[in-house]
Amino acid sequence: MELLLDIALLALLLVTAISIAWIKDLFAAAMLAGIYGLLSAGFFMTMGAVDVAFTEAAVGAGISPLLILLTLALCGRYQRPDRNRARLATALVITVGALLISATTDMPFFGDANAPAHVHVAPHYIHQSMSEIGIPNIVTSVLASYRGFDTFGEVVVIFTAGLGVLSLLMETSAQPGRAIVHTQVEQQSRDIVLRVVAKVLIAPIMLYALYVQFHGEYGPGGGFQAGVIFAVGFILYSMVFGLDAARRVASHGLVQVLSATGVLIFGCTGLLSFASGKNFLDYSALAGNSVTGQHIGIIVIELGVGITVASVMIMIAYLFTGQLRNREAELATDRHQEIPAGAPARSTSTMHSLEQGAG
Amino acid sequence: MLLTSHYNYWVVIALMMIGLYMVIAQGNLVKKIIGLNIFQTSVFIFYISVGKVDGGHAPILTEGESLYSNPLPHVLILTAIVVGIATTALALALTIRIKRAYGSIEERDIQAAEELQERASSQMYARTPARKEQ
Amino acid sequence: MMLYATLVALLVVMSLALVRAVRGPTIHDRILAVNMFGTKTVLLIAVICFTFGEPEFLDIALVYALINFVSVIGVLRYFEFRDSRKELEGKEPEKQNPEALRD
Amino acid sequence: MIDSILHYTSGLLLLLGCFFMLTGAVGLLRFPNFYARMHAAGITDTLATLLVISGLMLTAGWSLALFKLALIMLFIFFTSPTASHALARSAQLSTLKLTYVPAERTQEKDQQAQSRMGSKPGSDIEVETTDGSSV
Repeated sequence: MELLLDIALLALLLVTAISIAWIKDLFAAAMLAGIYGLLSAGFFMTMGAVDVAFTEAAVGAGISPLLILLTLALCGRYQRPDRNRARLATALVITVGALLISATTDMPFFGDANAPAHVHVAPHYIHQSMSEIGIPNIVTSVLASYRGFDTFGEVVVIFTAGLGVLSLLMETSAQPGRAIVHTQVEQQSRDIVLRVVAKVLIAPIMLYALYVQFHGEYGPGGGFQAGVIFAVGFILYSMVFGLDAARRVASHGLVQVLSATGVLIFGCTGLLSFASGKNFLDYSALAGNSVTGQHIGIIVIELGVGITVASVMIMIAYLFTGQLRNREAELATDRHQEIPAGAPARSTSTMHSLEQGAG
Repeated sequence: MLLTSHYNYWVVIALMMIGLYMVIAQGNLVKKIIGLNIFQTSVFIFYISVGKVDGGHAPILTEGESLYSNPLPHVLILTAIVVGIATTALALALTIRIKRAYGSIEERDIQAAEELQERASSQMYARTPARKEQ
Repeated sequence: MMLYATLVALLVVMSLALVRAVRGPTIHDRILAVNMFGTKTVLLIAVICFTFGEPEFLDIALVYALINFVSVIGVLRYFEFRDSRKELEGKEPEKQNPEALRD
Repeated sequence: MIDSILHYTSGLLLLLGCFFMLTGAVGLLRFPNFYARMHAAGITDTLATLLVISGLMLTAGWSLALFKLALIMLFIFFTSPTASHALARSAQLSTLKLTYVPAERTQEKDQQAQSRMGSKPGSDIEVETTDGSSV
């Protein structure tokens, strides 16, 4: 049964990927990318990688398609094919693929317990984790303690990516209020059912994120997953009630400060162990008993990870939605004034001239 | 049997090649980013497939179990997924800026615009006085 | 026994929904198919948990149920924006003559 | 005794769930226009989910799993109809208006669309129909 599921899910994945490559409507491609995320998460589930399935469910099926759709709403929906390049690329891809497939004959069998990957450090993690770290979820103990430095690096990368998005999309000019108010009113009167259901659902989502955050030592979960779920709750709020309402709950500045705070919590926990003469991120220094110390350390750094991930995701969502709203306001003012003035009109006219130039 | 023992690897390679094809052949930047995501996910699937042990349980210790899947690939991929979305967001933000600067996200339009700009700037340097009159 | 039958039925339903999502023809058809696909994935995960005898992993199914709703609402929200924008601009610049733009 | 009753009841619920799921999927695939598809998918989606999850709940026994299943059920009971509602509303507000089209005409239009697709192999069928022209 496991094998059947494996084969079926991978075949569906392949079909989805091919149709993403084939389809010309980018909106449809983004939606198929959502299906792709759901399928790959299902596949991770059958492979017993529950934590990974958890993360992929929230990221691959939730946030990633949303960001792509936001970009498409700003950048246009259809793409143009390029026949010459397609032929060249097909030739290249087939060659590389054939080479790679011939290389797989040397790979160990799928599921082989004696494969090189399983005899190196994994047995140590599996057998010693309980006595050294004292928590049942091995993935969390490896993530937060054995390979804590690695995770620290990843958190810094996420923070840096957030900074990059911030520097690219920081709002330059605040548009005059009338148009914004207009779209907002339109938005708010739009759908009462959605608003009520969203209002009911947001509190359980936040509560669930907290459960995932603090249950990560005993079951699937942890800072990364919890952060993403928390951010999804906020994104739902900002979608249904408008960006301004969400910003009243957590202002842009607060989110920026929090994203740095998470990294600081992580780093300072590492530095604390320096103080008692241990290595960086060696949590056994945090309490008299080494296992208790590990436990405290893991809870604290998972909290740091959760704060950073959640605030970076919320920040990215704010910035993208802010762009969309600016565009909306520009279009609305254009419509009201009936004068094609300002940046958007210029950009469309350049586009027309460009297309003539290209054609 | 080679089919069941290597099926996962082949699907991974096929997905990887589809992603590569999209990155090379499609001119649209957003489509390229989706292609990169497919490529990325194929690597995730590869790691998780390598970490699978026949009959192994999910790596959460329970009493009476001794065989678990390899937890190390799970850790690597878990963090990679979140880092992946952060970098994807960065790429999409860049795309939005490109759209604003060039008015298009098709690669050829951008190149054409660059050429136009270069030509215009060289012409401008060639006849500076003419431009002053305007 | 019935669990296995449910798994197979779910896989069949998922592939049918995938066909609809690929074929379209309108964007709303695709959203509908994606929504259905998401719900079926929730069920698939729940049934997998029981067939593998690890019911403590139902957390993941719960996350799916949640994310699926949020993404459908998000898609609709941004699609509505596109629609109103199309109306505002009067026409679709990318669409006006696709043949002329080929090369 | 109780065990076997629970077992058979859960089997029955799962079977019913599978049946509704499959009918919904066939409807989604075969029905002629968006609103008909929505009718098929929207109704069976919620019903099948409730049936399958209650079938699972009977096998779960008194445990944390039962509670989580109940939560999932509650969630889907709220979200699935809301999503359908939002979708239908959005479709009605967009270019895809609900109008009465006799079945023969829809088929004709389908054939037209197919022949168009056949005559122009490179052309993009999605572009034309997204504006709601064929529904």
